[in-house]
Amino acid sequence: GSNKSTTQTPKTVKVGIMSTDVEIWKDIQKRLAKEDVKIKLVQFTEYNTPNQALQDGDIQLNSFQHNDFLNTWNKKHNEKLTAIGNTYIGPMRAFSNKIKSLKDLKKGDTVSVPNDVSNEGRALDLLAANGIIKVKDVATPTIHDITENKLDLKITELDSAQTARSLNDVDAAIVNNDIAVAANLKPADAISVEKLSAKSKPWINIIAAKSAADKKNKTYQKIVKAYETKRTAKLLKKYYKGAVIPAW
Amino acid sequence: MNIIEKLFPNVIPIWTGDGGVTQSIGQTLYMTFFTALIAGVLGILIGIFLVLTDDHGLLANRPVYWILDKIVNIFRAIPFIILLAVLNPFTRLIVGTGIGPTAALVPLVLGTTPFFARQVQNALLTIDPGVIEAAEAMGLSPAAIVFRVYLREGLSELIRVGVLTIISVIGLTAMAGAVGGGGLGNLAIAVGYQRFQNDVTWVAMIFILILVFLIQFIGDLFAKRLHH
Amino acid sequence: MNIIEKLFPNVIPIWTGDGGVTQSIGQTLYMTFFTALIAGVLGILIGIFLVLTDDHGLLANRPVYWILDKIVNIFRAIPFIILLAVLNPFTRLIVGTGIGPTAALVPLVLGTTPFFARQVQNALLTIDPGVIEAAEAMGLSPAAIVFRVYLREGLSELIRVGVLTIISVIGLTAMAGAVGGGGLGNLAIAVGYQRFQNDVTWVAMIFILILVFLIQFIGDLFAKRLHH
Amino acid sequence: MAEPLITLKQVDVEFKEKTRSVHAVDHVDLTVERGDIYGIVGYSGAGKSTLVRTINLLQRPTSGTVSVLGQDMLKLDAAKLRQERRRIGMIFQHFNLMNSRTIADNVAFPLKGTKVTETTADGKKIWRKIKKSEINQKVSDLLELVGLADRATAYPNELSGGQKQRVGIARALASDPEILISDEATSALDPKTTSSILDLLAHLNQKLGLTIVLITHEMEAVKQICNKVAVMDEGRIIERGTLLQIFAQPHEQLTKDFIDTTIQIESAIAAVRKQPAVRDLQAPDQLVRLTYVGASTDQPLVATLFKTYNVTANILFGDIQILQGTPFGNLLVVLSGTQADLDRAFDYLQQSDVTVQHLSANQEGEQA
Amino acid sequence: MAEPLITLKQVDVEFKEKTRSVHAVDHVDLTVERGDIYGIVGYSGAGKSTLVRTINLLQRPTSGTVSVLGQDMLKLDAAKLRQERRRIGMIFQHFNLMNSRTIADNVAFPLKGTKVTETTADGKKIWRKIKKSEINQKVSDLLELVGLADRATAYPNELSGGQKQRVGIARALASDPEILISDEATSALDPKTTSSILDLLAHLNQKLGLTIVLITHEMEAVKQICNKVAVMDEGRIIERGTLLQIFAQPHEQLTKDFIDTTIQIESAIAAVRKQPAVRDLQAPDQLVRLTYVGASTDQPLVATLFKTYNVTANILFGDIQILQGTPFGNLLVVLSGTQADLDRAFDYLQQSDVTVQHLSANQEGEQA
Ligand SMILES: Nc1ncnc2c1ncn2[C@@H]1O[C@H](COP(=O)(O)OP(=O)(O)OP(=O)(O)O)[C@@H](O)[C@H]1O
Ligand SMILES: Nc1ncnc2c1ncn2[C@@H]1O[C@H](COP(=O)(O)OP(=O)(O)OP(=O)(O)O)[C@@H](O)[C@H]1O
Ligand SMILES: [Mg+2]
Ligand SMILES: [Mg+2]
Repeated sequence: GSNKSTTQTPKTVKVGIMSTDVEIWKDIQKRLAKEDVKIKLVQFTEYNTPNQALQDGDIQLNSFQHNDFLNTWNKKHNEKLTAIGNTYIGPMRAFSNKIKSLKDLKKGDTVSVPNDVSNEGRALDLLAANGIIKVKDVATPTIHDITENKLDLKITELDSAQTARSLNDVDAAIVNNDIAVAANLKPADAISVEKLSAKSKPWINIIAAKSAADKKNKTYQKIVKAYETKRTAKLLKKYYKGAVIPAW
Repeated sequence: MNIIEKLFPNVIPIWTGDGGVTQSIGQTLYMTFFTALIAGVLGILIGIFLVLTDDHGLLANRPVYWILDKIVNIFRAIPFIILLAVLNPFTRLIVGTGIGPTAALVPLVLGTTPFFARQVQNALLTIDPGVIEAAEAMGLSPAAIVFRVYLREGLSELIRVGVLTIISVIGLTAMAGAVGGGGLGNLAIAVGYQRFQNDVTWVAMIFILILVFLIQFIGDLFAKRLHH
Repeated sequence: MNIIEKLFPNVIPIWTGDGGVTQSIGQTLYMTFFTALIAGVLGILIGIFLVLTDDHGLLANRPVYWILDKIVNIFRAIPFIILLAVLNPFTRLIVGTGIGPTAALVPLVLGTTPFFARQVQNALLTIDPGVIEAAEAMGLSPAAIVFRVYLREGLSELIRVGVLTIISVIGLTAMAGAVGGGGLGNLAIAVGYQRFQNDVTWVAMIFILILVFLIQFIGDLFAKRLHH
Repeated sequence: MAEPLITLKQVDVEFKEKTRSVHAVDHVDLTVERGDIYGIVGYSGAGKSTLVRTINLLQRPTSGTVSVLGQDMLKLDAAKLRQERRRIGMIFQHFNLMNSRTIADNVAFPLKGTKVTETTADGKKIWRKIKKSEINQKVSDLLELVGLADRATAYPNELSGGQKQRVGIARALASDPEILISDEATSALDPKTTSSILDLLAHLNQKLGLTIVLITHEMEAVKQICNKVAVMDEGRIIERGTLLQIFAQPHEQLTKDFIDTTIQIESAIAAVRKQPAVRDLQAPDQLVRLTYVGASTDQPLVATLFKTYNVTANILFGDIQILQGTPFGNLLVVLSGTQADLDRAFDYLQQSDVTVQHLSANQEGEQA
Repeated sequence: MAEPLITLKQVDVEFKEKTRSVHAVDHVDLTVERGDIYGIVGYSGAGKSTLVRTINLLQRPTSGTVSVLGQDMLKLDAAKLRQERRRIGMIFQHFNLMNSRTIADNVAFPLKGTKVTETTADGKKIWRKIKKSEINQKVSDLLELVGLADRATAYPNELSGGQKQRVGIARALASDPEILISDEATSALDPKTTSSILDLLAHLNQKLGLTIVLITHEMEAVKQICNKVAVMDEGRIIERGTLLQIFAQPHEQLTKDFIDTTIQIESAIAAVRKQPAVRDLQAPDQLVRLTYVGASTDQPLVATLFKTYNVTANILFGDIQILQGTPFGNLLVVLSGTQADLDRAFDYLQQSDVTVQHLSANQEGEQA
């Protein structure tokens, strides 16, 4: 019940991020330093902790997740972490060293998908959207939610970074965006891309704070404003090589 | 049935099937067994050679000892999670695939062997040198001394460190999910923890506990039999 | 300079700063040191009690032994990666935060202590019972026997298993990234591996190797000094 | 001098093995009085070590009572038992030295942290912790005594078997015990060193009243310092008594065997038979074994035989030992003379308390 | 019988310790011939164990050459060395039994997988692997010999010290060695068991020509079976010779000390002095020590003294031992008679090869 305590802004704002965004945030850190907003970056590698840390006040903001992830987390923990700004969206893509299109998948082929909740859901949705499988109509389906698998595909869940590396072992790999970028998989080489639509809102990445009240926090607004700039867009383009699209 | 459904709402649907509980148990057993087997043999071999080639050993040989010792240290130094990741190309070379439980075996074996080898070395060093000397005086070859003295006199100690190592392996298999190895540990994390399905975590943990206790129990049984 | 920049294009920019190389070294040292310290003390304590309370021990006590033994097994059974995850609320209770190197200490200590305790037990069991008996005959109290005989006679063996354990701790710290603990292992994985920056992986690994060799070297030095 | 320090009553120890159980000590009663040097002898495996280990309860008896220094040991709590144990020194058959400590540190081990009494200027006795310098002094004295002063900084692994044993002896004596239990403390030592260690023990016994229980298989050692002896066989004490009783009038065959082995009488008889003087023996000349204790030797026995009875005695083998100041003799002699002279000589010998055993020349001696 | 089986030449062993180095064996030459039972005696720490361990190269000498059974041991490759070692049995001072095996398995240990010769029907000799039943037979025979048949299935930890030692003896004999190195093999044994083990060794020596190197500190054991003796001190062999040479004419003080300790001559002299017959001794009566070897005893010495010289000899202490069939005597006697008679008696004794040592009654004996 300490949801209002954040009106008091600490001198240094701790922002929890994933390592993939370090350069973007370091730049923002630099820019804001001039405006006397001190940011300390806390890097996470695991997707659950940054929200817990935010909830506990160990950090004040985090920027690593999309709306869906945040909502799921809030629901599970009965909390009210709030998105105070959008960052970008990175679509899921399918890659393959063996086939040119998902339609070329044959009976018994293997497809690797990320093993974390949202990415796995999106990956399965991508397959479903291409009519390869059918899944239950849930927000983030898992392999247990597959209702029809005509091709008898073997769907292998891997660490998200491993999907890109599994290309030699599988017939197709569904790779989430930041991994694809890091692995130098060119967006152009994808054999299928997640469609961006209204339905994509859950997958838009956001900057999250502890409560709705934080939306009004001047410092936080400054940070959001600093992110939602052309400069950031350029950096995103530079570092993500066009793989992500600014979403503000 | 109802109580079970209530207590384990998320477990029931994934009891069988790909990535389900039964499959995970199988994967954990598979990975643990083969890692124990291969790393066991390799670890004992390397451990023995470490003992034989050290300064007080039967085949004292500084350069060989130095190299073995350093190799063991290097592989022990690499955190398993990194091993799992960076070994991927090598794994593909050996077992033909980079994903799945069999692919997980390669980093598991490479991560376990040096650890076990060091333990074997420590275990064998506790054997009374007088006994080794007696065997030497009888004209036994180093190989015979290894089999008939070291491995025999050190057996109960070897079983103890073996149990310790197998339990460590079970811990390591939990990370094998990264390369699609599956297993109970992965189930607990990827499904139970990440999806907030606590019942899955608990069930996976209970099976791991049962496995660990079984191994410890069998180990203790053998060790006790050998204690005179 | 140019060669270095060419060889380590990704390392140079993150040499310093948050999540950089130097910070990671500090974090690894920090986590390793305090885990070794706390788990060392706890492990020796538990290991000693296991030895004292077992059937041939000075304070033979079946129920106490049974309980200790099972606790050790249970904690050894839980894969570290799971411990790291499920322990989070408990961690916050103890150290006041759920993230960062200090928060990583809690699962590290809890994961290491039972492992080390078992090793301590094994180490102390190799001490000649005759020596313990001699101390008993002199009327030494169990506490005095622990300090003046067990810990002294078992010292070189304790150093050996201590080194083994510390190196394992370094391996575990690689997973501490999951709770924002940082460290070299995390750098190797989260930056080097996940972002396909091999040079970062290599540099992190080299620092880990240096650390491991240093620890093994110091351990060997002490163990050798004690070898008579 | 008759205060019983150690009283074992019906002490019994049974070891359970997988398939059988070993009755190592079988309802033994034993009383050791203050100032005794009590020798315990017996075959290997007779239960000697196990028996003495019950004295300080290193081995808890299956049944029976153990009372030491006035305390019922089995009734003491752990702390009290430790206190009692500090008054009992023990030398172990297998040394049990600490490999991680130097010789000097091993000997100093029981001393560290102990207390000593001191008389203050105004005559009060106070307890204080022993000083480091006192420990060092004592350790170097003890090492000097056992002849290892020059090896003080060596480690047990660097010592010969006998040297290790001597360290064990020094350690047992370090804490000035009232009772010393010595389990084959000189078995690994050469006779000279053994003798000097035994002299040391005898000296401590006489000067400080140290009571000693001495397991040994060296009857020489028993003869040299024990005042009492118990003979064990298969867990039981089959014979006990003062040194002289045991040596002069052994009742049990086992005891006789032990004593005979010390004088090697059997091999002596065998060897003697091969000598010309015996081989060619003509009746009535005969080979006899003469056994006697005490005063007899003050009279010139052999000379008297010749002077008074005209019997020539040719001593072929002789063993006259001094047990606690009393001579104890075993002679193999060929007596020559007329049958009548011989008969009178035998009468005389019998009157003089000399036991005569006739060993006919060409058959086996009539050993019981 | 004069074929040298073991030849050590200028063998030297130095142990480096942290602060000092121990010269355990100091340029020793030693030749053991086929059929010898070569006793090695010396103080604890003299270097005996280290010396014999160079024979099978368990201890590689710092310098010198070791030749055994015609082979230059230091020049052999590992496989050849192992072959040679199989021909050398060794009994260890510290037993070195395998705790994980039963007594029977410990004894069977050196036999497993060895080969035996067999003569086929047509007289050819063939090698074949030893049969399990043969091993069992041999093991139970050996355990019978050392008196442990009933403990065959026990483990070393369940045995007494002496029992362990006997297992070590059985194990060393199991492989029918040509040379047996025994490092204090009977130190933990009671005299009866010791005697029977020594008899067993002597028997093997005579029947199978087993050559034995026997470290011991029990001079009784030396007397019982050795034909040659070497005395070690501080790493060197200071005296060597046949058993009789060593016992009858010891040159070194150390050797004398050893022999004296076996007959406890010093304590005997001390005890004898306390007896009335000596205390109240009036000149010209005097206390002397008579030492003689061999034939002398065939003449009734004491009787002759009285008959011919009118000198009464009162034997207060006597030790006449049979060394390899030859008597060797030490007597403490009080000789009484006129000064003239005594002088003539001394002359006679000297002619009879009896050494006379005058021990004046009230002073210390003139022991060098
Ligand atoms: N490993 C070693 N390191 C250092 N010194 C040693 C070592 N082994 C033996 N010594 C020393 O060498 C000397 C000879 O030892 P050795 O064991 O040969 O004596 P020994 O004659 O067998 O004595 P004992 O009768 O007591 O067994 C001793 O002073 C001993 O302390
Ligand atoms: N822990 C044990 N378990 C089983 N049997 C044992 C154990 N300890 C001793 N024994 C047996 O008890 C008997 C007595 O042993 P003990 O050690 O008292 O003999 P000992 O008289 O000291 O013999 P030694 O002179 O050979 O040392 C032996 O038969 C021995 O085998
Ligand atoms: Mg004993
Ligand atoms: Mg020796």
